[in-house]
Amino acid sequence: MESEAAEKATSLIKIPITLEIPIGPQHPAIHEPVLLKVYADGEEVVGVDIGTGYNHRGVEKLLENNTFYKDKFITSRICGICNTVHENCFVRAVEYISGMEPSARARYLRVLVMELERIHSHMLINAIMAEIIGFDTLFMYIMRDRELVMKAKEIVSGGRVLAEFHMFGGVRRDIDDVKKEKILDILKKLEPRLKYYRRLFEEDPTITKRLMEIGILRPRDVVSHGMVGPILRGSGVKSDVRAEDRYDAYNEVPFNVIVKGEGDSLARMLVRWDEALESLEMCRYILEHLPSGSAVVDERKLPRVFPAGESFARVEAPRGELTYYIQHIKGDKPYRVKVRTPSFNNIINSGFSYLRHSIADVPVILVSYDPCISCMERAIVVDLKNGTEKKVTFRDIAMGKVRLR
Amino acid sequence: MLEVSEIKEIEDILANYIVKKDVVKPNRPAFYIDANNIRDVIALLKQRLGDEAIYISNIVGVDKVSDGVIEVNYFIHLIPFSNTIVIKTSIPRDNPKIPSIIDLLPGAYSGECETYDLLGVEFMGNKYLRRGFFVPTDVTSKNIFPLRKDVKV
Amino acid sequence: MSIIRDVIRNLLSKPITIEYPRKLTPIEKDFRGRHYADLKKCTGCSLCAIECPSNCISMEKLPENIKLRHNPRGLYPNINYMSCVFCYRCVKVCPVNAYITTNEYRLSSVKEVYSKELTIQTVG
Amino acid sequence: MSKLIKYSPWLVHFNTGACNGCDIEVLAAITPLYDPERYGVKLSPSVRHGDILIVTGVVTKKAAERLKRLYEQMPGIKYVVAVGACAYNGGVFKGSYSIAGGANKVVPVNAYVPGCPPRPEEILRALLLLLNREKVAGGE
Repeated sequence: MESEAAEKATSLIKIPITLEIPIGPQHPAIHEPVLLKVYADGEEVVGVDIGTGYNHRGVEKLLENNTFYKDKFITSRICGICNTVHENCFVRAVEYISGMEPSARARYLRVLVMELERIHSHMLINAIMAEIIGFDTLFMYIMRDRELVMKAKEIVSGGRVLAEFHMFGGVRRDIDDVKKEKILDILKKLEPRLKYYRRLFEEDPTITKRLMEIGILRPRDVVSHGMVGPILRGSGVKSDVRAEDRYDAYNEVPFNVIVKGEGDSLARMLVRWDEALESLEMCRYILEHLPSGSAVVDERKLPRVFPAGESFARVEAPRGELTYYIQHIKGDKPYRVKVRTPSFNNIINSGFSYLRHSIADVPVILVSYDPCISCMERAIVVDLKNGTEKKVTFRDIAMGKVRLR
Repeated sequence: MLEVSEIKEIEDILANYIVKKDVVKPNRPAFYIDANNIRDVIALLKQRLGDEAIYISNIVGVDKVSDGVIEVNYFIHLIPFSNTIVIKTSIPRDNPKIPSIIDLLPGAYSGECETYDLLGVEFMGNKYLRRGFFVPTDVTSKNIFPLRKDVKV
Repeated sequence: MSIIRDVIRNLLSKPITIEYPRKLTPIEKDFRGRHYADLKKCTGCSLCAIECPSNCISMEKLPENIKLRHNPRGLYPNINYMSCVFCYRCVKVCPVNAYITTNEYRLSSVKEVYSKELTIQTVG
Repeated sequence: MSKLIKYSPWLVHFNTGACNGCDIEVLAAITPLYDPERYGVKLSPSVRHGDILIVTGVVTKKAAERLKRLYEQMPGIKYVVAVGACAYNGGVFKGSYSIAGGANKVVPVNAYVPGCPPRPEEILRALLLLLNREKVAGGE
């Protein structure tokens, strides 16, 4: 967006292909291949170009060449952290076309799996934010408590990360009372930890000093740039797909939409903690009010060919609004499937929000958008005036140890 | 969901542009409009509903080989009505050009660049269009748009 | 309110590390692990090979010394576990429920691992 | 595995276009719950100190030459572990125009970890298998 800003920039930071969060030598790193070119004038960011394409697997062409049943397994592998949400959106888009109706119990179980995933996705990004600002111990604690949610997901769906839980017209597995008890006491163990982390994020000076007033977004900018999810709700715009579309069991399960007005990075992270607590309450409500009946659908009797039609399904992913558009003419292969993930809007259109911040804040703002193709590790600082290149770790930038001039 | 009164309100906002009305499942109102007054429709929506009320959720290009046309659908989410309306336009397939709405809604940057890179739809007025936004170089070097139906990739 | 109290409590408590290879971690018994075809039921209809999203099931001829009445074509599915995504589509779509599922997940190796021997053992 | 790095192999992790399901499992494998540091296994701060290259994801064409360059930047004794079904031969994304189809088409791979995504314990066990440090219970 700001390539014309290059003239008055004094130094250009080129962040190379392997973007890893600098979680220190002994920590893991989520490497997502995205390239961020930050044009900086001294300490102040003047322009940002976002280079994409390294993660492009040609999914949409692949979805057109495979049957609906194989597509369901491809769509759930578009993003590993929010795979049940991709599955749900694709399966509902096909259900709108074919007119299939899942049973009440299946609709409750779908919401249960999606809310468990929302908790572990929000915990993951808060752990990475704590890591970005150098708070390693908090990262380790959050990751340890996240293992509880992974165990709950394994109990419900048989897979830790990839749940394979949805199928057209229902779900693929059911839970009995033994599993229900196991998950309920996992949630009982998890609740105090989530409340503790939420209070910590609000009061701990090391966190609030780095996150408050950083990356403030006015509601008008957020909406005009098409940013969705916790970023929208962190800037005071009340828009949550679960409350708008009321799909699956969201019209029966009570929940409230979390909105915060400050619009800075801290508000976005607190919206995520509140949503995780809200999801925990929803999971508990679902487990106690699970309707009886058959939820599992017999995949041998499902039709292979669906009637022609066009459908647009929306779902609230942990990172924002995820939409699937399917156009189907004939046969068992869709004619066109368009997947628009929340990070597609949040990251690629977010070039405007880094301006007038210091370079040390660019990583904090980027991680506050919960980028699914995220995070950068090493930056090459190019001093445009005398053309010297300096290798500096992103963590040093984030800690402000980089003196550019 | 979108009540009838709200659909009525949107319809009379866009009254003189709508060519045909349709519904995209499950309940999204769809309006066919002529391709080159997309900008007036977006400007009208922004002006009547306010800046903080609409965001562009999705731009979908569909390559209709049989009737020689590329269909460009704009999915615009209206926050006050809490539903998404679909604005459908179609442009000729051999020379796909459509005015860009990037200055009205900067959120369209990612959608337009991707549609250009994957389908070859030229958005006039968007100076950030480039090949290789997503597609690997050996496909762009053969000057192929991968999502075209008649292309062997 | 800061994290110090929590840190001190954790310093004094036992480490949470599970000494993995010596002590095994608890696995759910219906965790989606290794699965293989049971030749006593499999009729060789190769529906699982068609339906597999990652095309990692190849139908292979039965060895000569095994003749099965209910498997006229003499084919059985051989799963390449390296390429398998463990989605259990084959288990769910098999018309005769011929798949045995376990929660065994220790399959890493230097070369491909197939389900051939396990399937042959069910009859041989 | 050579004696030099048997007792403290450092990992370099490169995501060549994955759905980051395997990445968060590699992440979980390195947190203290499974604690690979008991065997000296930890993440190396830079490629130059790395001994084991963990490749996750379907190797997209654009990321393929980066993987090649990353492999050449590593010091002499190096091993490659391909984690997940995608790194073996593309998993469910076989046949897409933008993938190179598996890590072994770009770099020589020493060990494969099947699963989508493999469990964190399995990734740890694969490293121990490569290190042949442990009478690893179960599996070959």
